[in-house]
Amino acid sequence: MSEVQGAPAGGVADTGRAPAGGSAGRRLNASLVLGGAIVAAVVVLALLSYVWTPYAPMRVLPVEPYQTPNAEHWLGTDRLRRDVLTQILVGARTTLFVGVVAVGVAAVVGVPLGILAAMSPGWLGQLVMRGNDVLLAFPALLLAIMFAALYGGSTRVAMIAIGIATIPAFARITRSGALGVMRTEYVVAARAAGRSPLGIAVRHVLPNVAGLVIVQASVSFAIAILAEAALAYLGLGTPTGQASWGRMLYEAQTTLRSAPHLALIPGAAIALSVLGFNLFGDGLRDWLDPRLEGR
Amino acid sequence: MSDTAGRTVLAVEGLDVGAGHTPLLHDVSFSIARGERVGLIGESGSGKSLTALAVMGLLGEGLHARGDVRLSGRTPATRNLLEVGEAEMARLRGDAVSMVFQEPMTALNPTMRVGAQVAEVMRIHGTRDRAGARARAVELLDQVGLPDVAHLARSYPHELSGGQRQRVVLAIALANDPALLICDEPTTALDVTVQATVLDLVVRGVQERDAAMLFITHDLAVVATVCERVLVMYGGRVVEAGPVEQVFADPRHRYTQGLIGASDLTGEQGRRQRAALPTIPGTVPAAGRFPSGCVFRSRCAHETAECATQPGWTPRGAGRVEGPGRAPGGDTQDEGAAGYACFHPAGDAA
Amino acid sequence: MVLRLLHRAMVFVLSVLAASVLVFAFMRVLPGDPARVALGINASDESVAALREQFGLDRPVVVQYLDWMRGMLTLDPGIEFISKAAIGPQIADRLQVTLILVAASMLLAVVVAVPVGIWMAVRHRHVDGVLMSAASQVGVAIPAFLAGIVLISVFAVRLGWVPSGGWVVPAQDPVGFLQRIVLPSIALAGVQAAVLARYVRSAVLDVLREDYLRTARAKGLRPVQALWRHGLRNAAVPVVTVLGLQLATLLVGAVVIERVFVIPGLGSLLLDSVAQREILTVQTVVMVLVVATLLITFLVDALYLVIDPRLRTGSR
Amino acid sequence: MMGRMRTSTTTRSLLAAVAATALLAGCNAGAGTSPDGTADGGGAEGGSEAGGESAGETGGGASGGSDETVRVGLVAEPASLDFTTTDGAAIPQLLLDNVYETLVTVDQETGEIVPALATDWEVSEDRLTYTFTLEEGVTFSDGSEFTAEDAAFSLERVSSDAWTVSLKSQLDVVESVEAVDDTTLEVTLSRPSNSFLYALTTRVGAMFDTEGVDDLAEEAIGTGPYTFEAWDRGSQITLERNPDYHGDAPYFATVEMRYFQDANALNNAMLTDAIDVVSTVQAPESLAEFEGGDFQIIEGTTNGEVVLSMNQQEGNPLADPALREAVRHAIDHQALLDTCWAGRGELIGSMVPPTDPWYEDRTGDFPFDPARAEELIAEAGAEGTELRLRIPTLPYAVSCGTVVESMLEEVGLEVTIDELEFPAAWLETVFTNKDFDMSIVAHVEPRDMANVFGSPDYYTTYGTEEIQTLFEEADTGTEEEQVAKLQEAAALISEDAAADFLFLLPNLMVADPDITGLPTNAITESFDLGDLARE
Repeated sequence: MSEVQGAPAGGVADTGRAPAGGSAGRRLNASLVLGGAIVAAVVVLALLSYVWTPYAPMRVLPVEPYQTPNAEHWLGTDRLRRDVLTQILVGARTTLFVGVVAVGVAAVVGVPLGILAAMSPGWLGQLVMRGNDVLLAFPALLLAIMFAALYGGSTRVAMIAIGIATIPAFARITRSGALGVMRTEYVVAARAAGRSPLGIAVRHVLPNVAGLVIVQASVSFAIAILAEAALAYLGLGTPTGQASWGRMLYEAQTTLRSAPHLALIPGAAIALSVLGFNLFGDGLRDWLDPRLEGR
Repeated sequence: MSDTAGRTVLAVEGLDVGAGHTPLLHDVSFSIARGERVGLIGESGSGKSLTALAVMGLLGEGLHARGDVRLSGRTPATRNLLEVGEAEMARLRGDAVSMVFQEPMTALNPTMRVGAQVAEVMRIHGTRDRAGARARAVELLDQVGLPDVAHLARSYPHELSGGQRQRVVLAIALANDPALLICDEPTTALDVTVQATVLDLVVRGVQERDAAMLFITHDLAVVATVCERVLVMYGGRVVEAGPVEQVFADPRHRYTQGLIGASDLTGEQGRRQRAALPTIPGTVPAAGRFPSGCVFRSRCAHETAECATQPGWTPRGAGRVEGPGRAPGGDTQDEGAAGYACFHPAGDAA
Repeated sequence: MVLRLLHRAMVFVLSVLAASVLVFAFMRVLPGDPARVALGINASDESVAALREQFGLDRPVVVQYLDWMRGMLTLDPGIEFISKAAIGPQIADRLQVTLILVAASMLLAVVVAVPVGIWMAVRHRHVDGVLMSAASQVGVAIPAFLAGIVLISVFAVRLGWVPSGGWVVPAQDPVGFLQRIVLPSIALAGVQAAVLARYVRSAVLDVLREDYLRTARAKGLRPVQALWRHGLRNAAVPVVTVLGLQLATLLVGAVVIERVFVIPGLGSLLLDSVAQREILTVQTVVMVLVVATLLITFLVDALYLVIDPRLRTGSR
Repeated sequence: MMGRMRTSTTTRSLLAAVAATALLAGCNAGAGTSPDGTADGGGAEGGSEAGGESAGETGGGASGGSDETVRVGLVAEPASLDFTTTDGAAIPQLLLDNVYETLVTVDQETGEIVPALATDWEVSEDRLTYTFTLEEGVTFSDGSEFTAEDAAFSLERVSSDAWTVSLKSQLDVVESVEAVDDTTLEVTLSRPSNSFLYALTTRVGAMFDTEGVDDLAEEAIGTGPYTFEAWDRGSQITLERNPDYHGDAPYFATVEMRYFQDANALNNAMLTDAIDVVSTVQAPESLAEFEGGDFQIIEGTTNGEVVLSMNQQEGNPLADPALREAVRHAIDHQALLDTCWAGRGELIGSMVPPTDPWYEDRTGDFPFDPARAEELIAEAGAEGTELRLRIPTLPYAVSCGTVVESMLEEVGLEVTIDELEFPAAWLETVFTNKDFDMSIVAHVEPRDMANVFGSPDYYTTYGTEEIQTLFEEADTGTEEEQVAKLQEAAALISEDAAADFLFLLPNLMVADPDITGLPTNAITESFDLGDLARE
């Protein structure tokens, strides 16, 4: 009989739904593949820039400015006679740096807070979540503006600000995931067996919320890239002399009509990488969907 | 059709359902007469619910059905429901045919008062005006045995227990006095204590309306109490059909035999010991992964080379049919269309 | 329900208080002396100190904090150090501009995103749905200021249909106002609509899978009717959350668009005040934004109660 | 010489005040803009013309008095209307000569000091007493009459605590001010000063009403051709024609000063005809958009020396003069100007703009010579020295900083750029705390060499005793001595490599072709609107 009982509404045929992915679930989807490819491409560009760039990074060259793509300069040269391809390559580092710092700060603080909140039902959990709510009241850009005023405009400072503003997102998603895990029988059993809370957190909770966190990280990564561009536009982001796609875009706007490629190239790079991370996140979510259902 | 057509409410013939190139239902045929209660049993993934949804025209996107489904409710069955289009189907659903689903906890709109949800089905089909529908809704809620209905009608689903919610669903299903009621495991999700009450309400509701009922379940005991006739499905096919007593007492198909062996129809006494019961070995394959020929052969102890071909329909009591036979087809219109599709039927002197 | 609202209101007030302390403390550690900025290069230390005194910056921080809080509660946070302009009316003016801009963008975003999102969900297996979904992904990825710059370049500079920026008060010059709000709203709404549409899509996809929608269809509702009568209200809960978050983000996020389109909104006041080290203005603007954000959160919570009866009793 | 550009190899030049369409045809982008055929002689000639409000005014300029409005686009909105307590160029740019007037003013074309509210002045034999004869019948916009009493009040007020900005020190030399009668003002100095009269042309010489200084931050009461009308914070300030103006009524009834936060928005506004004049083009690379005849481009000169300052305080790498010299040799100034400011502007070798009488071409002191630079660095043992280039967030600094970084790295120095928010963060870090190795900022105040290089405590950290003596001698000596001593000072600053002078900011304006009366040069603190007209 146990066989017959089965899982309620588990079978595809039983629910009348099309077998998209099927109950096997973990099938690679287009978003995941495409997003993963773009993300990988950004990483490859960044790594490549450490071993090879067409010209010295950010160097003003004795050449004509505003060149359109040609054999010498594959993506042309900018107003300050710098090679655009070189900047795009080195800029990929900044893009990754931006995301890693912002997501890193948010995840390193947010995930433990979320787990703490989930595992401490009493005042501690309440306090964490209320603090979270207060932090949530400071939008990312506001924090970034305030931080830039405090510590000066730099990529790192801006991204730490974005990261701090993103903490609540990670704390929330971790908490909700962790709450689910805490209700599972094996965690209840582990607690009954007297396992230490830390042990439970590391052994059971963390691995189970990892998927959620990775999806959130991917989405936050994309948001951080956009935020960097916006801050560069406000003059609060990456300073001159450092390659950044946002900065390139900002610098190109005064010649948007006379040299549109200088805006289009970094603009496309930003849009593509944001798209890549978003797709990757979406794809990952779909891929993990069987576990995420009901959250 | 046959002489019984006058009393036939639902006639399904050669129903095929597939998703893309994956076949999910094969050649399903059966009929239900007015006042008749037919059980549809089988494991999860055997195609029971899919059959019901195909009849309701509620197949999910990406699923397509072929075959012939006819319903004679208020109007005679002149058209194949698979071809009439959404607008016409919508007119039939909730009116001539209605359905009770398995999961009462989620079957009701959480943001709408239950009375309104009951009344809505009458408003949709224009059977009553606004006030009339509201009054009738309260009446119906009362009929399905809910307490303090005036107050309860103004409640939201989350304020009700599972059993109460399923009663509401039943009230919705019965509101327009359907000719056919489809119940998809209506009591599976309920506490054992309320199962019997709800079942009773279902049967009473159907009987009062002299309606036909298709009752999907995997609980053979329920079928035994509720239904007169039973269809056994496996792998998207009807593998055996017949009067309940006959099929249960003397199952022919090896799958039916396994099912009955795995359950215990001796009642509560037996249920407690179900861990000791024999089970059908193996698991139900994923959709589209059933073997060719006899769909059950991958789990059947009696499999022979012959089983690689599709067994034909053998009317009960008739001799063994050789070779890939025709599906029961119109024969099932006949009340006596009891039979099975197996080369090595149980109870035969094999 | 009332209890729950009261509880939320209390959380709101406490959050505002906590935020005000944070903001105030933050402003005290901000380098760059407002007096020094006002006096410029060459100013002597004595004159800077004198001006600090005049600005009231030499008083104990607790006194400054309480003074500021009192000012905000009486809706008169004082006057600016340098311009001597009253802060309250200035913020009110700027807030009005930003609110109009944000409201227009939000409206535009909702009007576009909700039908598009529903369409994407309903047609998610069809080519058009997938294409729209892909387009929305691309829309999310385009920086708003780039969209703004390109819009100006095309519609203002090249085609000359609308002004490239600026602001007029709607009551004074309705036509001029409309001309000037079109591009910034589109630029601002573009990304929001793309984001929102994706949330609507996923919310609707979720309700499309809900059993009660199947129940509704079993009652005889056609798919669109079922979605309309039973689905949307339920899909609204997650969408309202996102809307609230977006609204809060937009209040500050509009600063970029305000910069692109030369709109004198709250964001540009914030940037200018930060540059001038008008500490009092900065912290008041930040508080206004923070309170607005918390208020939106509170209202969203309240709205949940209206939308979803399950939350009213708290038992889910 | 005034207003002549480095690039004035052009065949034709544009006289802003006579912007006839016929001339426009011959105007091209790099147009040098010396007054057509007249002002070549420079100072001496201009001085004799003293009489009108401005020598640049000819023909149909400020005669009419239409009811038209002109919309002028600017960057950097003022924070307040009060330049007595608030620093920054935006306030005098708006108010000086337009709302507030001074006793004497500078002719934008010639650089000469010419009469304004004072019709005439006499300097005593010992050069300690200045007697000004004031114009009669001048009223303030609040109706009260302008008298010597107001003038005395205004000048005395500078020395009082009411003025807090550092520029007030320019009048430290004033010993006493006396209103002899309604139209005669006598100013006595404590020592002879050549800079005193010039100082009176700047904001410290602004004439206030004795009754009109209560709310300077939000109200401006003066005698000028325009009155302050309204301030729409964050977007524009409106000036109205002063109906009782004592001089020729200005052409435009209303002037809207529209403020933009960045160059691109300003350009877009001009391209879409939302404004009539771009007062300062912040992104010279975008000028191409205005070429082609639909706009007039005015290119002149300013007082804005873009200074690459070098922190030479003890213990800093650049305390070594050899390293500073290497920096000066390492920079290809022409290439830098071409790259970061689209070739607009003028090369200078020291802290003197060509419009000052003591200008000498010092661009040859440290010619571009990377080999020599590397040699100097090697001698100093400073290969790979790390230098922090901490620049303010201003367009020219940001653009040129990148180029400077590149050029210095070519000769083996390690340069890191920090962008500091201007003004607050830059003032704090660079200016006050001197926590930098190099910085880039344009010093736009007129005749500010002594201010910038006269004190070791100033952020330029130069101010040697030798230079201080020179400045003092220049100020107290005769006019000839002043020129000689300041030439000497400029030479010394250059030779000591006290700083590097990247270039002189150009005065770049774009305007509708029919706008006349725009000053070619921007060598004063004001943006004179009185002469603007539309043909």
